[in-house]
Amino acid sequence: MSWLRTLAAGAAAPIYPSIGAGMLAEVEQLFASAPGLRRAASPRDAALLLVAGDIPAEARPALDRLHDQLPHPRRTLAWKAGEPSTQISARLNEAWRDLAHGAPSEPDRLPDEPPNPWRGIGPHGQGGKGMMGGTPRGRPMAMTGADIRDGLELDRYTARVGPFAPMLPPGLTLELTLQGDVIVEAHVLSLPFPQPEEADLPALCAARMLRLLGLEGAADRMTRGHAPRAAWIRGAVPAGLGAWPGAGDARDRLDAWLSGRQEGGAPRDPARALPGLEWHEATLLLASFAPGTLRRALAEAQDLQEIPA
Amino acid sequence: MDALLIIAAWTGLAALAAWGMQRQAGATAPLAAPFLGGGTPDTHAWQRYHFRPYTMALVFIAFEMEMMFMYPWAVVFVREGAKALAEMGMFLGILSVGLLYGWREGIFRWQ
Amino acid sequence: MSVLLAAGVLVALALGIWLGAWFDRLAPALEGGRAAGPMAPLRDWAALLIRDQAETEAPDRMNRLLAPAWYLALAAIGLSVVPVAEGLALWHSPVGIVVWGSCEALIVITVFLHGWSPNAPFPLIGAYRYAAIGLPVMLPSMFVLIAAALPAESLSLIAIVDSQRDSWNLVRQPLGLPLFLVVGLTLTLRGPLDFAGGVDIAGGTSAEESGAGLFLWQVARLATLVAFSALAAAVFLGGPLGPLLPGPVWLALKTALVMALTVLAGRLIARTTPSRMLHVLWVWLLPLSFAHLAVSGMVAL
Amino acid sequence: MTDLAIILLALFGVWTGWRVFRVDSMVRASFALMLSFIATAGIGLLLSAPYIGVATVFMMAVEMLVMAIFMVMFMMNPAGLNPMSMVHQHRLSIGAGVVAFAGLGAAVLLSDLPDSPVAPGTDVVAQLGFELLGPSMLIFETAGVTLLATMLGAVILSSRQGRFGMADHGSRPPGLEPGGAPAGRRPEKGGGHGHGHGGHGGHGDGGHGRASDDHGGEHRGHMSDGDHEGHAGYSPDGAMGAPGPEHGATHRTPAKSEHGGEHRTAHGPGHAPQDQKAADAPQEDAAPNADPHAHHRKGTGHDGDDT
Amino acid sequence: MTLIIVLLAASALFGIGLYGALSQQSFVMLMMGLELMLNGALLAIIGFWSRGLGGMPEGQLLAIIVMAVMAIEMAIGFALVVALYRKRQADVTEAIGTLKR
Repeated sequence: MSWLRTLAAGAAAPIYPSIGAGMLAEVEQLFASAPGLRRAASPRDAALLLVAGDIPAEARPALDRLHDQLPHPRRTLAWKAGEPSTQISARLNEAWRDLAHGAPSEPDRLPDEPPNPWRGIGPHGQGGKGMMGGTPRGRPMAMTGADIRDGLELDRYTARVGPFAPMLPPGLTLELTLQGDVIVEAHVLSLPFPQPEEADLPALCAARMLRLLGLEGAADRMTRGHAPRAAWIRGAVPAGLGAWPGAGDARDRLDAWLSGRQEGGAPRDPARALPGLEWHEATLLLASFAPGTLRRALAEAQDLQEIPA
Repeated sequence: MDALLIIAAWTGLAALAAWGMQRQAGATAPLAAPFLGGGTPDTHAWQRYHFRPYTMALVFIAFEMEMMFMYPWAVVFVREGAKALAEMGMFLGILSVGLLYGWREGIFRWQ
Repeated sequence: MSVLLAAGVLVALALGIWLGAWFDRLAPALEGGRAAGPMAPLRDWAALLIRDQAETEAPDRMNRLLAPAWYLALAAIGLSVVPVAEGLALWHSPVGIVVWGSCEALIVITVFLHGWSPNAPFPLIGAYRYAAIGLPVMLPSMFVLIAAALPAESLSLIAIVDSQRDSWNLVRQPLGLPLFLVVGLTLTLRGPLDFAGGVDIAGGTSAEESGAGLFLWQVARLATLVAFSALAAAVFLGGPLGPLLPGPVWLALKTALVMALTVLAGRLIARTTPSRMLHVLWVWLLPLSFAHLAVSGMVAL
Repeated sequence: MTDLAIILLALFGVWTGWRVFRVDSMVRASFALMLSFIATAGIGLLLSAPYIGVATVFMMAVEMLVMAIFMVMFMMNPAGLNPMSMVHQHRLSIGAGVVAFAGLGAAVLLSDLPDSPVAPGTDVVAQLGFELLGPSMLIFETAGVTLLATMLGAVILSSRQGRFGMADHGSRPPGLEPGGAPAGRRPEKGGGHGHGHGGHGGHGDGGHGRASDDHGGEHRGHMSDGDHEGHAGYSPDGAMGAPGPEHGATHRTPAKSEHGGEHRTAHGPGHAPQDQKAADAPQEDAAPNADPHAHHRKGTGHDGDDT
Repeated sequence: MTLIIVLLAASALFGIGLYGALSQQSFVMLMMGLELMLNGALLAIIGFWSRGLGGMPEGQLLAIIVMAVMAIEMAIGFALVVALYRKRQADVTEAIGTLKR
């Protein structure tokens, strides 16, 4: 199957970026302009894990979990602030060609144990008890609870959406409780990583929102500095989403970014605005603030909660 | 009879192709964990998922049934002439009352 | 004879898949990106095939492996109903548009199964969102196809193509193709109606897909694009009818045109939240297709 | 040859029908039933009833998807991770099933069945069309009205969000004159519509809900005049349709419960405004009806949450 | 001969549906049993229409009406299940035995 490998070597390198402190703008510029690189939507579709910038210590376990979720053959490349994008792009292409030609893959960083032992436990050996109990195949099953929008008390799914989620600002870890796809509870576990002023440029902020609206092409154009060619951008953002007194709503902020202005308004504790929102609305709301503004607002809200109100 | 053969052929061919090409290598536990941007879930993703537009789904079943009535109507429409247009106008009028009611009660969104 | 025709349809499907993939990679050129050569799709598919396929913790294994197969088979069934030449189709079904309608319904089920079976949060959200949007999209699709069946006085696609001898349905029923394009975007998971995918849920139903599984899903998605475009060409652009060139060539040209149109619409229109799209579908597109049917009825009389 | 195919399809249909009650996963159960319907449709195709066959596939595919969604929503152990066994009176039902099959089977085998096959090549779909528009037009229109009744029944029974507010809040029609007291019988205090164990209970007393009450009153006033011509405040561009949520969760810690209601304002006028009853948790949700001029009112959300 | 095969299959489906409707505790599985019984009825109608009635149009109309009954039964059934679950979180038949007491 060597012809398949030579054919694959010519393909664009599938990369999943885990963006650390200070490198958000460079990574976005890299993917928008460098040829031969493709940003994978999830690590399952990627072969290279690009660790950009420095990852703080508390985010290391999350990086290990992320690294182990890439299918084999995989490889990790670090990109420190000083290295120019042409060099990293060449290194990525070269790493991908090695992998395509059968270079050895990286082993797991975490031990190979299921979250809870389940083999052979319980009457049927799948670790469960009765209908809903136990940890069938390693995890318990979600339990019902009150819903804040619609009186049906159905299962509440709780999970920590990690620092390297493609739809959240890099570094932000949220503990979310979901009923269906509506967020019922949201807590901030870690603040977004600090990014330089360049990441708050209106073009980059607008590009992030356009990507969430499904407009890959227009987002790349914005990142490269041209006007986006797309229809119904303003209409797609729901009116009144994330409206704060003095900061307008997500639509106004997107309009301002598209016309080059940077909106001044800062939200007051955005994390508390998440419960009640559907998943897509929540991601649009978080992306409708510049990374710096959002980080300051979340930090300010966190200090507020530490001081007993 | 040949219709069933065609359907069976396409489905069989596709199933064989999929089964043959995909060999799921036994994944280690960290590789198998669900992707949450580096985060961890508490429970299985399979849950009593709160499908928010549930009333829309029920109204949709009734609306779908009307389509089944409209297909034969379409075949004889030209030969039946204006009578068919009037009758279908009445049929669609009755059903658009249901649509208006649903819209006014606000069921066409996430509940 | 029909075995030869079936082989022809299979070859046409394969070529269409490759053409659709190439259109996908050509589209960035319109937005100032790089235009990819015709070999680009093959390289990307090879890149997928050389990588392992990871399994999730407690998946519904059978449904997970077979969902791309059903998606591919439904595209092939949809394509075999389309008349390749005047009066010649692989499946002479007297109820061709109802067959396409059931293919649509089964495609929505297949995408739901594709999102349900990995037992992972993002695919599950993608599956349910798509079910919520995929169901109502079937209504405008049926209204539009019924409107096209009115002048033909039959539900068979061969009769619908024959009824367009003097003027195409695109001309007689102008709203037909745009409404049907909305249906096509939903079935092929593109652009404003791609609720089973999207960056906000990290790839949606294929967030946990890798290797051969992802390859099969992408190929099946392109096969559905080919089937949808061929049907739209047959119903609205007269399919194999046309001067000079033989029937199949006309059908191929018109199918390529509709494929390009769909790929472009997919890249240029923004995707709103599922709740608002549900509102738009039920409160805007459905009454619009009511009106379209009423006007087409009067025109056909 | 077609007999053989019919036998195979019949066996496949019966086997998948039996599998429906044997599998653990609810999604597999409902799609097994769909396969059984597809087998029936295949037999219909073979018995020269093309429209009925393909329409059955179409209709049943949609219904089984909705059935799968609802089964997963309301049944324990939705995905069959643990073995599923929710049966009662098992022996009785097996007996009933066997007796039914034996009785019908005997009836089939013993009676001499009529034998006049459908003439090949008749345009059955056109026949059905003429039947629908001709002699059975009454059945056709009655079916239409029945489907309308089904739609209304489904909306009334299952939708919680109504024009006059939440169904389980004892929602009441607006006053006779704008801003007046709500008309209709006031449900008794702490009425029967309180929730089971975890719900947010009946009416919170007016005390700490005053911010929402005056909002409520204003809503109602606005609602009543906007009521007769449907959604007065409906802006044509299909604005965001998500309603302002009603926060009924009781066991939330007070620190979290004060909810920045203002983000929930102006959420698409398509929804009916909230006839807010303050739940016992001091929730206050300023979700004024989101007509186009709502932006200037966003500030009101703030002054109310001093609780 | 074909009609006998089809009718036997229809009665088998009806038997399984009856078993399901009687044995299942959960409302939704109970409705699955009802749908299976209606599937048997639909198969019998198609069989009789094609082999016994000589293709009478009323036969097809009856098949469409049976499909309408399936749709209506399912829509109202699930609406009731939703209403009941919202009130009482009950999803098995045992939970609503209040009339018995």
